[in-house]
Amino acid sequence: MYSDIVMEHFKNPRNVGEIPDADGVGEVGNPACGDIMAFYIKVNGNILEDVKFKTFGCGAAIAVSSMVSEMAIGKTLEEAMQITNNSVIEALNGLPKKKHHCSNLGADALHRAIEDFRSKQQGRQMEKPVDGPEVCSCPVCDVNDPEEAPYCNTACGHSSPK
Amino acid sequence: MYSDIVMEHFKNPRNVGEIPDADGVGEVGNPACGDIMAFYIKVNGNILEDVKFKTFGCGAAIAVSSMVSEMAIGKTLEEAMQITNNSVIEALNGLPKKKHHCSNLGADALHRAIEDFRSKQQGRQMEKPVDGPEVCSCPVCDVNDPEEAPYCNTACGHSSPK
Amino acid sequence: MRIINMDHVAASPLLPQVVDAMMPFLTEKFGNPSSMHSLGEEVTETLDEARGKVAALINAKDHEIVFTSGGTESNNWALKGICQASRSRGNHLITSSVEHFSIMHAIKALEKQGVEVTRLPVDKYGIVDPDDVKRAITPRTVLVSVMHANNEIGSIQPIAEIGRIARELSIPFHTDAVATAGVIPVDVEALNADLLSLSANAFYGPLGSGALYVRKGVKIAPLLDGGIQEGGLRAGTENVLGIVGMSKAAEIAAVEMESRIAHLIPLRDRLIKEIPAAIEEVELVGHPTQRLPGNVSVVVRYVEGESMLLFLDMEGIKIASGSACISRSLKVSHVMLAMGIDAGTAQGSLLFTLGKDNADQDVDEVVRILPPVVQKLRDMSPLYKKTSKFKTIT
Amino acid sequence: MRIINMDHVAASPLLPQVVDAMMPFLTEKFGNPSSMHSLGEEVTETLDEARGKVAALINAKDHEIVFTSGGTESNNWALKGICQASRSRGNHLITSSVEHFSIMHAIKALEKQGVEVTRLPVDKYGIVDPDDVKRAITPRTVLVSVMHANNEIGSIQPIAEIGRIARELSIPFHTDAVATAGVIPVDVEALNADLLSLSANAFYGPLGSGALYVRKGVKIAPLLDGGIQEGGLRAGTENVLGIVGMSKAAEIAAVEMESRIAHLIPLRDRLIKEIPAAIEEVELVGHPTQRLPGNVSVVVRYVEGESMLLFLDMEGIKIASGSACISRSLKVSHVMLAMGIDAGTAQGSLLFTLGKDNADQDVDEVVRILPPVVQKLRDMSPLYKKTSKFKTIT
Ligand SMILES: Cc1ncc(COP(=O)(O)O)c(C=O)c1O
Ligand SMILES: Cc1ncc(COP(=O)(O)O)c(C=O)c1O
Repeated sequence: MYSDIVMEHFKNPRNVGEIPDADGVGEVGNPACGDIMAFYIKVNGNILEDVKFKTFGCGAAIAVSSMVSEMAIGKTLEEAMQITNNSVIEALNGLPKKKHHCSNLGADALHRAIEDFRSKQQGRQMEKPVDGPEVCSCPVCDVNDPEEAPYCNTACGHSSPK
Repeated sequence: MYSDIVMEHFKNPRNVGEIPDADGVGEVGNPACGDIMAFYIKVNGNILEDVKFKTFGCGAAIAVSSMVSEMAIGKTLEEAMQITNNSVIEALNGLPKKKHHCSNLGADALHRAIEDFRSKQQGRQMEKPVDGPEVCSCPVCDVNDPEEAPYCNTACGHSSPK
Repeated sequence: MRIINMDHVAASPLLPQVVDAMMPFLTEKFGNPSSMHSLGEEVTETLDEARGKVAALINAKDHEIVFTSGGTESNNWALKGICQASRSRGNHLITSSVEHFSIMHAIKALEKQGVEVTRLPVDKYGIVDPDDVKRAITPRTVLVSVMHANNEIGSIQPIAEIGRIARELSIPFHTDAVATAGVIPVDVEALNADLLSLSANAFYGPLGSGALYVRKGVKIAPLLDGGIQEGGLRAGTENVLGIVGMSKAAEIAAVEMESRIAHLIPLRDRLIKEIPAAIEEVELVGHPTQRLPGNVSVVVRYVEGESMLLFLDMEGIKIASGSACISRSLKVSHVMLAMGIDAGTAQGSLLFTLGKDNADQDVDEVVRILPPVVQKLRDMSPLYKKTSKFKTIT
Repeated sequence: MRIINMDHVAASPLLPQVVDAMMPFLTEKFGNPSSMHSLGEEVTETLDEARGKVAALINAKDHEIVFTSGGTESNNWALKGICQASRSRGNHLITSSVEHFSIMHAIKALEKQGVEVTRLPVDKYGIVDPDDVKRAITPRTVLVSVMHANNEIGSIQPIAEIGRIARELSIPFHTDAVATAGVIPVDVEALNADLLSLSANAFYGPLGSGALYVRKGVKIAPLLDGGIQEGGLRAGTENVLGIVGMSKAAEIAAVEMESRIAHLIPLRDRLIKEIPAAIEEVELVGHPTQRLPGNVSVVVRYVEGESMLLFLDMEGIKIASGSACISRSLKVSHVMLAMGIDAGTAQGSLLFTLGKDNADQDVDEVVRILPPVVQKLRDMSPLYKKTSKFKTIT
């Protein structure tokens, strides 16, 4: 199911942990959907000097977190904000479609940590981030499924009517 | 599907043919249901001296006709009227359930020929017999199925509602 | 005794390559494609490949193929699933009067629930007039379902044309291609089909395996609700063995189709010519040329199908018949009745469905064995006028 | 690496005797049971025998067994077929809140069509209170459907008692016995069941084969309309291979059941005792003793199921989980939620389903391999409080 790179990062995740005196912290996800990611950053000038994470989640979530941390370290904040879901998926040599929502979380958590850092710098308290995806993704066509159906009701090619 | 006796009678049916100057003739069935049997009898005193038949129908219909003719020859008219569906089936060592309706025709045709003989004797014209079963039997539970369903709707253990 | 199987419509033997492909799934590859671990994954991969092979057979995209338990499920699902999904749009169905039981009786079940149905007539060859389809369409029509070819009489319908008419009016079009998919070219694009049923045994795959093609964008309700197998459209643990067999058979059918057809048509045409030449009062049923390459359907007057079939069976020749005695419904084929053949004549139905292993000598045998069988039964038949009135045959 | 399959709920390997029984039907016995000639007849006989063997497994009569494409079809058919057939009597269903998706979603589909549903709660062990069934029954109730045992948590329901309550009020009672038939004694008389679903793979038969028991006299509409296979109740050419395999597996299950259970329970109970002894904050899910002989369901706090499963897979241990990431629905098990387990905790679900070939050394391996896997993942988890706040594990 997972590519070799994903499995490598899953088995040996880079940069796991917390940073006690982090300059920024970002957390996304909720346990109901199965994934929580917390990112910790250390900023030097405009550069991400250190990035660490803790992740509760599936294999993809762990690999994505690890890959995001590796991609981010040494980058400028602006560059790090450019890390997208797709670039992470690409760097991982692809993810199963139904796991795409996990990769969103990785970049999101990093971006939140950077926003947290910027807010602090501006002396503002970052508004409490809304909790990750309230609805979990459709495994079939990867759109949010607002309903209780076990499969996507809306955007897949074949859709099952209500 | 068929017993050895059925197959024997089917392969080598006894008493096939017509009797040109028959004392009684009985015909039942219709081509829509797949079976027509015509019985010809020659009566001597009270005894069925000769019985012949012609049958259009399935293997069971032919075997039943042949068996009925054999059972009838030499019997008194009263005895022949006692030949029942069940006694024919028994003599044939059983018939598949869905073929039971064929066996009804054999005894019926013989009985009609006898009635025809009796009517003629009494100088009456036998009333034109109603044509065989207007509805064909249920293959599953062997009751008449008045409707267009492909299976019995009424009396089987499991029944499928309208 | 050599067995001559000319009843391929009932069952065709599995290809040896199909059996080989299935073997690992009888033993070491026993996983469930829903499992997350390696036992499941190897099977998931196989199912993905299988989907591709079946899709390729009918020029569909992989995700448009949904595996089912056979043609009957595919047909029931197409009809009931579309009606269910289209309640707000309408409740009118158009179909033909020569469909397979799995269409005919599914539609009757829908009728009992208030769905309105137009059953199109057919001509003496059993063929629907596309203009009738056009005329039958109303603003409340939610589906047109006309079979691609009829298994009993062999006639091939003008499906591409019917599909075009439905497409122009944006009405989903379903075709029961159980008799054609894997047998003659079937292309969902060329046929303008939105839904298409197929069954594996038609092309030497296992019994009880089939698929429904559902064009991307077509809204259909599941018939089997439950887990998220088949993209949420058809729940239930997959019949992996059947799917693997079907897909291998599909792969081979795509390659061999042309040569199979070239082999079958001359055999078919020999029977069509030689049976009536050898037996009087025998007529071909269905269209003489617009027909399935292996299908020979005739009626033999004055005799009933089962009795002929039994004598042929004893001689090793395996065929079918649309007679009432043979049908488990004990009714004569509705297809022949719809074509205007009377019930009595239809009882004399014989259906030869040839397969790739039939040969010229099989045709020779049929033409040798059938005439005396028919004569023996005609001599016994009260309907056969030509026999000497007083002759007995014992 | 030795493979330790503890995911028998997903798939169990076929018994060698089952494979042997199926082999002739891959080759020479390719007939269609609907055929009139000898090729069909030998298969018809086989199906008759098969029906008898499956019937014997659950103490039913032969003609009360209808073959289907698996548990999902059986469940869908029981619910939809009874509702359809009972329209004049009522439109209320009673079920539990811990049913398999194939019941749960079939019922949701019926609800959309206006059927009213009572979903009974369960206690912390996932067990329904029969008194709740009694209280839920109304004059419009047409069916009670409660599963025999839950595949995910192992708990066995008081089905005989629920069946007795339904029987006293003449309401048909269906039980989804997919997790129990062929595994523990299932007797339709003792359970007071009117309809009962089973699936072949639960007892080492092929995937995608099942049956519905329909008590004589119960009125049910077909789900698959068409030909007269299965007494007119379930149309479609039979999956002969699957049926043959299922029936052989049923025959063997009846004989071996007692010894299989005696083998499984000690293994199960070792895992139930030894996993929580080796790993803190692990809890058993489901009833400790009223449970399937091979079922061990636990939740491991602070970690997510798929990640544990992947590490175990790499070590050759194959198991399942009810976590959201693993479910194709991306939702955490509704069964655990119904039992009052919160969604976060349920993500740590691990499901071991043992089979007849598991041995003590397999349990040893699990108890050896699982703890460091859990520790590694807990050290990575933002939810795990006990880890030193600044420790990294790379
Ligand atoms: C034209 C047609 N449609 C549907 C079916 C039903 O397919 P299955 O027997 O696979 O259910 C058949 C079976 O012969 C058929 O010939
Ligand atoms: C309790 C229960 N019911 C129904 C089913 C569905 O059976 P199938 O997968 O054969 O369709 C399952 C499958 O695991 C099950 O565990």
